[in-house]
Amino acid sequence: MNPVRKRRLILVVGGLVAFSAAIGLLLYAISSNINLFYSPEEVVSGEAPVGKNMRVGGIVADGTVRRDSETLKVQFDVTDGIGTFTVYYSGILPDLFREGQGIVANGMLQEDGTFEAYEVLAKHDEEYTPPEVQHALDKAERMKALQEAAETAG
Amino acid sequence: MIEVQAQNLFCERDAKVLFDGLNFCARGGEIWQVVGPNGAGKTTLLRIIAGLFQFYEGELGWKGIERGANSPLLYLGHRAGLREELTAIENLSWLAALHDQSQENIPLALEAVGLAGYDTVAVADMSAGQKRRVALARLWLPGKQVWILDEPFTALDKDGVALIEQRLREFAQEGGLVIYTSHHKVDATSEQIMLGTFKEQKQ
Amino acid sequence: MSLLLACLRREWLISIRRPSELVNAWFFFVVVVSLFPLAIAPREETLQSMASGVLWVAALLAVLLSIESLFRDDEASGVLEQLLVAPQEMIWVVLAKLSVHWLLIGFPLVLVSPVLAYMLQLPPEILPAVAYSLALGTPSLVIIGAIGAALTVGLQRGGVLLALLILPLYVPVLIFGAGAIQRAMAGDDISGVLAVLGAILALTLSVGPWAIVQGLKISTGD
Amino acid sequence: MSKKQIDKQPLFPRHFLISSVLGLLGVVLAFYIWDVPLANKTVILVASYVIGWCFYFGAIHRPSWYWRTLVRWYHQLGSPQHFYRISGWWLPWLTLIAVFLLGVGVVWGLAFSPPHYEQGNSYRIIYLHVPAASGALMGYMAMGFCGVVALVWRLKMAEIMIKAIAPFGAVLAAISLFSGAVWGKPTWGTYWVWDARLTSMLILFFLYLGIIALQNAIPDPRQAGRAASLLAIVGVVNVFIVRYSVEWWHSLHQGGSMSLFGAAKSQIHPSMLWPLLLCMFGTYFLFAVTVFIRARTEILWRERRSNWVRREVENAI
Repeated sequence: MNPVRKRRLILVVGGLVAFSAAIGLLLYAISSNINLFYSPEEVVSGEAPVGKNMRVGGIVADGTVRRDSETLKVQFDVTDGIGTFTVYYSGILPDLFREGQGIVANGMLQEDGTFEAYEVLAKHDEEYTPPEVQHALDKAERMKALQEAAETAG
Repeated sequence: MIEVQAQNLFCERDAKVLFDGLNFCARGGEIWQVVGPNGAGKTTLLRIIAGLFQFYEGELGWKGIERGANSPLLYLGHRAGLREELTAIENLSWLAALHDQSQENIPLALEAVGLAGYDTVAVADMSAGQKRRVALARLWLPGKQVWILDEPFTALDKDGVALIEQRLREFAQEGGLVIYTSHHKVDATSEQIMLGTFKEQKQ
Repeated sequence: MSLLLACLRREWLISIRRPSELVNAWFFFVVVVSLFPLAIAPREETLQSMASGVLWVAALLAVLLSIESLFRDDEASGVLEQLLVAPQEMIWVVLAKLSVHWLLIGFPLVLVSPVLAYMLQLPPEILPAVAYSLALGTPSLVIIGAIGAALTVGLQRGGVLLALLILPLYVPVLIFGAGAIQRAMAGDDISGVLAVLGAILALTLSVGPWAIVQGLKISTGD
Repeated sequence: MSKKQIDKQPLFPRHFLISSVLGLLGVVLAFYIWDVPLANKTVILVASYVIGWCFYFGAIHRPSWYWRTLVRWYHQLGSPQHFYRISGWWLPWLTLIAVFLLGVGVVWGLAFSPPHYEQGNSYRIIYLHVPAASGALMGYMAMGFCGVVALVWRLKMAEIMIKAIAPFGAVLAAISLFSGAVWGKPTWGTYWVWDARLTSMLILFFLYLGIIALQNAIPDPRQAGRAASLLAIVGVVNVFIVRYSVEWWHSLHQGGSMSLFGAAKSQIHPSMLWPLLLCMFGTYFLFAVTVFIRARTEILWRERRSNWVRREVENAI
């Protein structure tokens, strides 16, 4: 093989090796959680580290929001249907914050499994529905739940 | 036999037509001088021939040499291509490695341009004429068939000019092709490309 | 291969015969980092919380400042033209330039970074993480910066333009580099973040030299 | 291929059968793997299968015609004069379409479509935000594509296109950033977070600025065009970061509500989707209009000494 071709081959092979190394490393990185983002399931199962800054995300569970009438303190439960944990926060919540709403919170997980947040942001979902439709959907869901309850009872 | 052929070359820079419909055919064994007033596009033409400038129209064909793989083309521009921090030998040996030329001839070449004994002097410490001589020492390194020289005689003294003229004639006699720009005619028989006759296109 | 060796040797000689540029870059890094404790209240937790950002931004700026001259003198002296006429692939010359530049600018930053990190009150067990993140990140900074330097070589006042072109592309390296230090401070495993830095490096290594060669060809008139 | 030879060939040659079976297998495979609603899947897969076969038949029966057409397109697209003529014909129609789509979409979206069940009326910013963001991304992708064409085939038109796209792309990126901030305050509770989607969008804006600056810094137009092409190609990495940041980083920004081939489930109610689609396509057409206008001006400037431009100008006067 003449030297020019050989040099070119080295270049091409080197480029390909580097490129595949990039992909391999990226795959490895994705397999380890580099976002420091944890779902309620991971929080409850103990995967999330205690006492470290991290982000958690989930849905605010129905009927769990308790506000302090004197101060800005608030507590609520965050769930993803599998795990549930309590979040404590002191500050002004965004307008969109309500029960059943997705949120992202920054803060620290405590020893007792609760989460001390220093920031709570409302994550609005990618569903865009007008109120009547949402109302109808809710109604349908309730009907379905009732039906299922009736079936299991019956 | 080497041959470079230009057909209908057209080039325009900074909204000015440098040349239009330029034709020439230069063969090995000839010395070609590109002449024209300042700003006529002499350097641009040399850069086009050397493959450094692609924004032109028309045909430029090479015969007898293969461009690319082991280019037998030597180009010396306005700027000598020497780093001031390095000595003459370091500069030349790197350029030789770049051009697949052997390193053995470098001391001889330096001797030929009268720079023997300047081994440890950085180019920065040389005079303008000496710097030009270092660059021109590459004419004594073998392995090239076409020389493209942009103002090779600037900053040279009388002896230097005579030396280079002599070298150019030798090279042409060996079958090499020289294309250079200068106001100085090397040889009575050398061919000329006249530039600067093309004004703005007619309104 | 002899060409690569010749190029490495040449770049090395040129750089060490003009030590002021090297020393400028090193001192820039050291001085900028040591200015921060003076500008803010040097309490331990404040310093610790901003140490990762300060170290990385200073390293990034030091590389950016030094990269501007990577091709400048070669262009001014006509060496770039010689490269374009030469039969050899330019990429070897570019690779040699990048390696020597990193060795003389990037690597000293890596070496001195643990000391600076200690000055910023980072606990000693974090110092390896600082060095690792800079060691993996600064080569990418050099390569990406060289793309911009190749595109702006020969332009007047190329420096500001270079910063405008290159700083956005530096952001991923900055985020993950500083992220590695932050995670190490939180006591987390940093292998994932280092893997991302490695991936960025591998990607820039595979594509960067080609882009640099194209950039040089474009800016020398091709 | 003469008439006789075609007649001699069997109606269904063996390679036809083989590739037909392979194609059907591919369709079946895609049918099971691809996770989108059945109706969308069926339409897209069957349509692409049929279109593929049309091309295939065309290519084996009249190969030279296909090749000639390709070559002709290449030359026509590459010629500024031709582009000038064609774009002059298209421009009024594109403008009309853009005005119509944007007019209907904006009025429908802002006045007639129902409010959001949670966000009330503030969600209406999507009719500005989403078209601007997607326009900015598509614009950058187009620049990257033109960059490859400009560097590989050295087409002058591709360089001109990059120069024409960059300013409006930057404007769209700025609009999407600004409208996103205005929207973020009532919904998330903050104007700005250093979140992956937002940050990468900001970088996109900076890249646009960088390309414009580079183009203005280099005096020679051809050289400037090629330099900008290279920078555009290098920056395309960022478009992918923007696109997938939501999935990679669990960012605060919500995920994509729709995708080109229909998302897994319809996440936007039709009463909101239609005006949004109208606005998006209106923005694309508006983008095309501005790109055409800028490209035409640039062509006139670059070719100002040629005869056809002189004739155009004389006609115009």
